[in-house]
Amino acid sequence: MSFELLLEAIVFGVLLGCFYAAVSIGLSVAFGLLDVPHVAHPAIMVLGSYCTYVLGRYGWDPIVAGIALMPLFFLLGVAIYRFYYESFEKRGSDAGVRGLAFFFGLAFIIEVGLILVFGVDQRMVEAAYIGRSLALGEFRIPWRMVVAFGVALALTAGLTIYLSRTFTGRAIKAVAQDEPALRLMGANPVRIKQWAFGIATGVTALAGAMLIVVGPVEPSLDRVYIGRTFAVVVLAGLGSMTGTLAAGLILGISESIVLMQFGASWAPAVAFGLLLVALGIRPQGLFGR
Amino acid sequence: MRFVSFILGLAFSAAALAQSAPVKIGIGIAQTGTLGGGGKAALLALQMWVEDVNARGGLLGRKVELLAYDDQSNPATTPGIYTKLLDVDKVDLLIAPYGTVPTAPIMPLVKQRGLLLMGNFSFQVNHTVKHDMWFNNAPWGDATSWTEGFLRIGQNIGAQTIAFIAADQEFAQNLANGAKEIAKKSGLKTVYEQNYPPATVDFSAMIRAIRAAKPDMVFVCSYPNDSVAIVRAVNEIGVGPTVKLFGGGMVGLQFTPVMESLGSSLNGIVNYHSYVPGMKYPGIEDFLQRYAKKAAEAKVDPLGFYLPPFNYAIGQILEQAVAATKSLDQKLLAKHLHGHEFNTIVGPISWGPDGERARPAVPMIQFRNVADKNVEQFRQIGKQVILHPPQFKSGDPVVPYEKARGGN
Amino acid sequence: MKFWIGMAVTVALAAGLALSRTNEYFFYAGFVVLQFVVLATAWNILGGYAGYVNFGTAAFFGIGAYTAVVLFKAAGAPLALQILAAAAISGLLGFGTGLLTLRLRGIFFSIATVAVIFIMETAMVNWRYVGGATGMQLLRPPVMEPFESYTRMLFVAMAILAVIAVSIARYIEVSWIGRGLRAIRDSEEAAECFGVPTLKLKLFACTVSGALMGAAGAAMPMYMSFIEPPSSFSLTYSVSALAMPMIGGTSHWLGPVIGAVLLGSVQQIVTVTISNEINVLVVGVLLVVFVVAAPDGVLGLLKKLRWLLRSSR
Amino acid sequence: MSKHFGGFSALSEVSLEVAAGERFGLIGPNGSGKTTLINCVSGALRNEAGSIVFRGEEISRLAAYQRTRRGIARSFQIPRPFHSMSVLENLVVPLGYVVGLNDTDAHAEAVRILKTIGLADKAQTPSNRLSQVELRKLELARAMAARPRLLISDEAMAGLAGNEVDEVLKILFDLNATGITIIMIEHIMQAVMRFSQRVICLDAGRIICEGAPAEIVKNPEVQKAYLGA
Repeated sequence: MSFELLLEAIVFGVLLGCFYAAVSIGLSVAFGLLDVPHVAHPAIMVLGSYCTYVLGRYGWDPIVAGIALMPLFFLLGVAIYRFYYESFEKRGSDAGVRGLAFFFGLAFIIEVGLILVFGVDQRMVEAAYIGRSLALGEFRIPWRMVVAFGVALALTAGLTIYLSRTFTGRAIKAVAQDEPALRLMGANPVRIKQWAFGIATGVTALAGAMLIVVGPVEPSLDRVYIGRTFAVVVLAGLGSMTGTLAAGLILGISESIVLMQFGASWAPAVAFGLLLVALGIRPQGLFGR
Repeated sequence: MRFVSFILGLAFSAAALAQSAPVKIGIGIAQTGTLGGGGKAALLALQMWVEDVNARGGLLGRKVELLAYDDQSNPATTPGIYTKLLDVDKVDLLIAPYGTVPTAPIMPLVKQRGLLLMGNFSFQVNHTVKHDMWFNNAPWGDATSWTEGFLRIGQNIGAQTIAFIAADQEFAQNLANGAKEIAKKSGLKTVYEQNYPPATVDFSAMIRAIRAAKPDMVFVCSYPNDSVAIVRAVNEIGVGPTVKLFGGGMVGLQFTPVMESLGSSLNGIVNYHSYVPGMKYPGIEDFLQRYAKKAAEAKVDPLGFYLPPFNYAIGQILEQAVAATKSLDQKLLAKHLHGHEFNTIVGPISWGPDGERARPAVPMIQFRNVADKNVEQFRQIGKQVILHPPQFKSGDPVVPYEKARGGN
Repeated sequence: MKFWIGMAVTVALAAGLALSRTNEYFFYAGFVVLQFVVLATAWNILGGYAGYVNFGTAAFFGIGAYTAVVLFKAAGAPLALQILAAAAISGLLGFGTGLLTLRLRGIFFSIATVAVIFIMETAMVNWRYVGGATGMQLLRPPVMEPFESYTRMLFVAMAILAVIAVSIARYIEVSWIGRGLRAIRDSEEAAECFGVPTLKLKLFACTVSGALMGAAGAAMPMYMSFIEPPSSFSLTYSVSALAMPMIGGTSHWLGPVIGAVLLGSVQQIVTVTISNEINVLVVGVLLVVFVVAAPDGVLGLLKKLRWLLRSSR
Repeated sequence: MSKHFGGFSALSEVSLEVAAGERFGLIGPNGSGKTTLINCVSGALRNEAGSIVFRGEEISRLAAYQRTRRGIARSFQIPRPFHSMSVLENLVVPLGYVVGLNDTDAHAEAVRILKTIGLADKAQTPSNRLSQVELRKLELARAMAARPRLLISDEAMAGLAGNEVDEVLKILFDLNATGITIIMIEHIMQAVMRFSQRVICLDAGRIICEGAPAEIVKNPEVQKAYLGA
């Protein structure tokens, strides 16, 4: 593979990687910090894409639609966590196994619900930055990737700063590390976790909007993203936000190089390969506690 | 697969048909998924034929009933659908799903149970199974009939090297492998070839690789969703100045919704088709007008050039065969179909021993000065210029592709 | 003893039905229900008894199917040999996944098994001999004597496989292996410290569970007379094989059988009457409802009912 | 032997000997490496350096269940019953896997052990319905069921009332009387001092003193370790 093709692959990989980070950061909070086995995270993201598509039909720009959907998805997140807490975490027992099955069932319900409403056809959105590319000499970088990169970067940075700088952000990190201690200090961990899960789901709406900007979406797309998001979160290390960006870039670049060198049929295995390697060697991830 | 049952009995002839049981024809056909655009139009044409044949007294004096299920363009569903059509709905005649990929899984089933299957725009789906009761309605036969037009146009304008992209599925692999052999035989050097999985969404990497390979021609074998993504990627990234000819086997660029949404980015592409305005067949104009009215009501593909005429032709062939043999016995019908030629609204149709067209004629067209967001423009002659075969030729190719595309 | 009579009756019933005049579609749908009995029972050996939630059922099922295809294409092997080979290969894959449990537990193990599905699928997509992503048509061999159609033979074969799977599950459950697995599920550290060879038992459970799933997959290519990676490795197999024991009840070998028959039949009826997607929706909804409302499944409900009846008298 | 987790060395060059049949006390502030030590001995953890010899056999390479079968049993600081099983069945696990009894003998033997430890009436109750002290007794009963030569009791009396402490102490004394060597880890000083023939004190992964209980109590190092400088 010639040098400039490799360079082009790396540039494309960086754009893709940052997008993967934004897609996974919601899961970093839900699973990394709150230990909620949120296997339905990619399905909720695809739901966000379809809501963006519906708003797009009324002329909304995808990014604006994504931002507008965030409060709605925040409430959805709060509701889901409330239901999950009442049915599983409160009872303690082997909540892990049942919780996992619950989220897997939820992912399937969302996926099939989308098929019933929208059919299995691919859906895409129209926007000024979709379809044209930025010409840098020989290189041509599609604008849709640049825009997704920008929004993703803002999203990841925003959430990282929110969690480390603001009061509620630190409370969320505290509840992740030592819930009993927090309880002794008079804070109600359930409400904090609920708020955190709401934010994680709200952020996922914007990630979903970016997903449909990057390319056409179909209901079963969430299955491939289960691998990618968990690969990023595990590689990053549980609860490490900055790690999510680094892990996303690693995944993006390696997938892009494999795509260029071996063709698209090997690309899906890259994420899962990385996931298995990360789980095997360093389950606590690169930056994990 | 939504149970879509269309029982159509016109009032004034109902009395004549009421007493005997209906002739049931079964089909699984894509209403959703990558082939959905074409499937909806094809099903509408079949329903038009059922209405017309019932108006003429049905088959053997019995009302015709069409049972259709949506196979979602997914091959995994068709065995289930056709077993249900045969064992639960107990249909009398079978029509194949639209497209090679959904049809492939049921070929062993119909061969083992010795059933007549009317093909529906599949490509070489019978070449391994070799079922002798298979009759394809498509205008193409083997790979040569499809690709020689494209390759000869390229060589006439001095092309020496060629690149191939093909989806990793039954249709694209059959076509691409055939095309590669013919290209080698006619002295073309392959500089790049790549198979991609059917679910691929982003083709920028492949288009960049083609740019780097600098081929004279690019032969693409793709299904509708991929075709749209490829045209978009070419629009975004461009294939480079050396490419004289781009296209060949891109399914989907014949569906009106796709042509409308791609619009001007289609310009310059040289691709196959089945029927375009300017090809004179007896009765096709009248059919297209009637079809356009019905399509508007059903909010389906308003032009109906690609699949509808050939699906209506399936009905015509069945009607003539059943009338001639006076029976619904599938073996008898098959024998009759092998021995005769049938006049249809897409010209005379007869088959070789493998059930593919005896005299194939696959038009290669080039999109010229197509405007955005305008469907009616495609009814005029100049938008899809026929470059091959000679008997329908209406113009010479505009080369190279970047110029014809008028792109950046 | 009652158990073995039940098993013998089941096989006799299946064979009798296959030779009777019943409509062909019954065998087409019945095959799928029996296949899920095998998958759910196999899943429960690892998931229910040992508490390791395996989301990778689709991987073992798919590998079993592809092993059968390779044997059929290369050597025209008969169905029985295909099933045995598929069980062996998938058992090997199960052993491999078992080694994962050395370092991974809970959700990490489950996510790793999802990874196994996609890696196996990508491997098959890139293996031209078995048709790659294109998939492959398979011509069924001529039908062997007593059966009128190949589907009926497959139906009886799957019934026998279901009986074997249930017998294995029952043997494990009542034997000391089952007690060891339950100890692992309750507390792996305590089990190890009280003499239970946890690694050996986990590997055993993974291998047996994988082998049975592979065997269930082996008959699939002949049943469909077509094989392609996306449908052979579909996540629907993983969720159904997980949902059925959860619905039926994971603590007893009868649980997965009830779940499979209940859910499997509802799926087949819904597919015929309404549409294919609804049947997947049914799986999702029932899984969530039972996991939340009835954690111990139908068996749990029955036990509570019996307890209420006894104490109210 | 020594054991470290990444950079942190939990145990550095600790060496000690316990005679057969001895009552041995192990004390030290939290985080001094007590539990790490017994986890290495019981096989839950692997020590990087050094060796563990039990009745003349090097066992640091063996898995925990193999060590249990050679006669090392332990109870857990936080009780870990097999919660889906009854109290009786909890004992049947070690009786089956360690002692190798068939089901009927195992059940009979389990009932006998439950009588000696005073849990006979709770035989059929599911183990997740037991009180704290009953759970502690179950831990000891399970350890006894493994017919150990060496029993490690890891804070079996933490958080118990005075009379309950005496009850557990009596059980441990009776076990020792049958020839079982016992290593006791406790923070309740008067219990350890009353029970142990010899005591060592661990602090920050090192043995800081060893000797009879009376000396240990007076030793300034021990007081400094516990009460801080």
